Amino acid sequence: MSRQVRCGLALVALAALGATLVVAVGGLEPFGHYPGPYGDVLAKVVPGERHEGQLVAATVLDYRGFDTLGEELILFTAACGCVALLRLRRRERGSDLPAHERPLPSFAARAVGGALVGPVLVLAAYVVIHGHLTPGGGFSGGVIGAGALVLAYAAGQRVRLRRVGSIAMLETAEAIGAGGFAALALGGLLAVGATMQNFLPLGTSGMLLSAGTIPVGNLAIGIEVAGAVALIVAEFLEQALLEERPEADHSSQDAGLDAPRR
Amino acid sequence: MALASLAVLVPLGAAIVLGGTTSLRRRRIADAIALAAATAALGLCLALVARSSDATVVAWLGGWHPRDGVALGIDLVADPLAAGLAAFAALLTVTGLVVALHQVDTASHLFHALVLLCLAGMIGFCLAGDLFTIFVFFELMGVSAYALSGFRVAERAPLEGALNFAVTNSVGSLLLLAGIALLYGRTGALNLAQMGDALATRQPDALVAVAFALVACGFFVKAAIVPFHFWLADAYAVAPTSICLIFAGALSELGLYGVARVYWTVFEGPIGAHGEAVRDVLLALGLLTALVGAVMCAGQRHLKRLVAFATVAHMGVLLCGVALLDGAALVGVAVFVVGDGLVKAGLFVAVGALEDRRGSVDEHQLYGRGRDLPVLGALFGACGLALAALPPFGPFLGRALIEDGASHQGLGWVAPLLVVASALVGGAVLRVVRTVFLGRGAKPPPTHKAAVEEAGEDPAERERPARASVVVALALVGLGLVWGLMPGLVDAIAPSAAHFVDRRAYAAEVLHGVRAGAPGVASEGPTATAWLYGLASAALAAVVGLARTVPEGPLRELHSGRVGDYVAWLATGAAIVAGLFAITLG
Amino acid sequence: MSVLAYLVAVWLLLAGIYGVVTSRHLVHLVTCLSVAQASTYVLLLAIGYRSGAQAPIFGDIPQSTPVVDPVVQALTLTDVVVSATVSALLLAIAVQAHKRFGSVDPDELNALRG
Amino acid sequence: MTALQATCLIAVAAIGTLVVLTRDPLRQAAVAGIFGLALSALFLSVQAPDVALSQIAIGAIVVPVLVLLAMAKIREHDQ
Repeated sequence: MSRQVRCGLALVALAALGATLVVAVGGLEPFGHYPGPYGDVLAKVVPGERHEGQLVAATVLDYRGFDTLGEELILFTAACGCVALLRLRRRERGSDLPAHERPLPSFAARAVGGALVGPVLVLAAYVVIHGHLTPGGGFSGGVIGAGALVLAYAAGQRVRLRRVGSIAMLETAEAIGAGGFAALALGGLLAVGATMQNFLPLGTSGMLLSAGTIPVGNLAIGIEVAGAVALIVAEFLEQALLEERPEADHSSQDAGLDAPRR
Repeated sequence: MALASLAVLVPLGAAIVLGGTTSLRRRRIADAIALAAATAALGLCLALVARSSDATVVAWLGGWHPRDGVALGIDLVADPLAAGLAAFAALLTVTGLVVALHQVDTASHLFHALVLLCLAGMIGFCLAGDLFTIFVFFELMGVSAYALSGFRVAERAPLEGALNFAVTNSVGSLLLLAGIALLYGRTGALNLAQMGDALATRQPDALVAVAFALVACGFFVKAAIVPFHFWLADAYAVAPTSICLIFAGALSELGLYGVARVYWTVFEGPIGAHGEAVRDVLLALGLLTALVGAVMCAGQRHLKRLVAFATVAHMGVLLCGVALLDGAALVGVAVFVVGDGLVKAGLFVAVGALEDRRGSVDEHQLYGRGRDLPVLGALFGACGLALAALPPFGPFLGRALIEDGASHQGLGWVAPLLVVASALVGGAVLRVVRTVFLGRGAKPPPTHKAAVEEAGEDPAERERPARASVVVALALVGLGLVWGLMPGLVDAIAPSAAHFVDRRAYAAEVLHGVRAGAPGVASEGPTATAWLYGLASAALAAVVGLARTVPEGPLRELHSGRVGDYVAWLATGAAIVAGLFAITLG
Repeated sequence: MSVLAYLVAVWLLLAGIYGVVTSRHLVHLVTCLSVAQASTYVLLLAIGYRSGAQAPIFGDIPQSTPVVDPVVQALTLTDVVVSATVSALLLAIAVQAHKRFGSVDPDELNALRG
Repeated sequence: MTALQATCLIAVAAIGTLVVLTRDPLRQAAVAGIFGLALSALFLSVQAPDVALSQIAIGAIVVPVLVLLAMAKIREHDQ
């Protein structure tokens, strides 16, 4: 199909699809008139039953926690997938250049990066542990934490020398986070008989230690997201930082990967 | 209760362990953990099948039972068909992991982790009783499948295949999610049963019709229904063999399962009264898919693409079965999924074994070079006949029940078209037997001689894994053949299928815990006409097998390998389906 | 006015898909896909909105206050993550594809014709 | 619908269109970052602070950074 034909076909198809969609959304309630009942029922029962005023956190981590488990696993999958898809370069790690030839980040970059890591981590921790009280939570805090980890990674004295260790560390961190959330789901099954059911004391609404499993789940998600996002960014960063090896090196590396596969 | 969530959590947990320990290089440990987890998941799913044959198993996660018909949380629902499909996916995953035992490049434990994540996604997808949870697990199996199909990153084609796969399926998921959002706006619910109850009280309007179209199109992309199918051959032909067999045997079928599940729990109420319009649209798509897939299959000389297009063709046959919208045809669909899935999986493994031995999957390059591989040749022959629906084996039984279902609705003309489709597919495989394993027929012009090399320096080194694959392929194909001969199979599935299509019973069980009695269903084996059709398609396949590659004409040009074209076709298909549903139902 | 939000969602979906179809650069394609994905966020949040209602967080507000639907927000949160992961995976493929055959024009990648 | 919401919606639609029409990936990454911010503003205006936070983190920071890193790799290759 030539580009013109394709664009024409797409325009006609999208116009037709758009027309049907416009007719369809005409059948929705007017904007601003959410009819319920799902959200309204949750708004009624959550504060009393879960000692939790942050309805979104309660929905994400308890009532619809299984979705979140799936979502975290998708993130985990993406991290595994990025590592797998970008893995050609991993063979070169730490073996292609002797340590003293590796370019180091400038002192200023290291100093600024290093100085920022601490405050950013504190902010991430704050957002995570208040996730059941205020907007934010495991996901937002985790992404901020990933920022701290990437800073630490980028400012690290010998980026490439430490790479093997830090990648493994990030992988372990994301696995611990995801495993923690799965363990929470399993904990409900073992302790009270239903997967994902709360099995921790509920405490007083509005306190830092309240709402049972919800803050624990936030913590697990925070660790997982921080590890996974940092891992993905680190893999891309490494791609961007590594300059091309000479061709000869290239081919030997390819030979390594082109080994028979079944 | 615990079984359903454990069936998802076990592979997930193992995947997390494997994904977190990729710095460990002990390959055998990864193999052992992955195999153990997949086998455990298989056992749990089989236990669910057994448990649910008495009464549907409903598990409310978090212990949030519905109140006054309003679901607070998420439920996992296992009925025999859903649990059976999950078990089938787990069985193929175990097989895939066995085939992968000899795969060299697994990038530490990443390969195993991704396979288990895909399995968890498939099981969760089968068992979810909540539309958004279905979406989440649909994405989980999708994302892991993208990564797996592009796993051989050192080569060019896998990257392109993975790219086409990921982009088209992501657009499909968008349509699915847009449909879910529309339904949520109408019903204020995400639980399938609750949505069905909320919709059943009103006449269908444009919103319901378009929502159904969007949800169906989202699933059609995964199920590779024409014109949503273009990505499939690209992705399946480049994935490692161990993954191909899971994809071709289970992943595509799950897309159609999604359509069936959502139709019979959510839409049957409002749309069921206008079932004929829906049936005609779906049937047209199914026949188109069967014929396009079959013609493309018969025109392939790349063996993996050949099997991939066979998958497309048979997804069309399955969609015809679902399109009839009744329980009797659904029995045929269930039988066909397993019988055909096993044979296709076995055929993929056999192609992989041939690739291992001869270093090529090109029919012309392989011409006559399979003469000393009698076992593989016989295996290909058996697959060809089975795919052509030779009675009384597995794929025949399924297709025959679908054909009988169509005839019952006065659609006698469907069966001959399905015969043509199966005959082209089976004939293509039989043609490979003739050229590659017998070396008969016109010799192809010697092209690309340079590319023809024995793969690997040491033939003996390649022998052992190839032999292991042949054993696996024999087992798969054998099972697929025997499947149709199991006594009482149809009688066992018929009540489950009748239950699957009963929306009211589903809603009562899920929302109110009311156990429905097992419906008494009179089930019948295939009619004499269906036997004749089966014999006819096998004979026709033999004729096709003698012919040269069937030219597929302009169809081939459409399969351009360009993702922009594919998405344009996807949008066209979605516009047509949505438009037709909006006009006929709205 | 009452359907403006829904129309914006439809528009983003169509524009994003159009961008994907016509894209000449894989990275451009990925970003267009994320525009299409944004349409579902807008649609979901618009459906769950209630005029004059508060955010669904009972911290400083009494529990009788009307709040917007927390469920669509939970769904959108999940959706945001899912979309981002798909983007990351596609970008990884784009980088690798470029390394392998030096092109990022999806129309020039055609090892898979027919 | 408040004026703020209407403004945000129209801005989102316009900037989204601009993202698609910006053919140079580097410039597009910048526009996409602004698009992410506009979406966050819209989410805040419909009382969804949780989603707005996530959207800022993902749509305006993580994804554009990944795009820039990918482009850095791709451009280095081209030179």
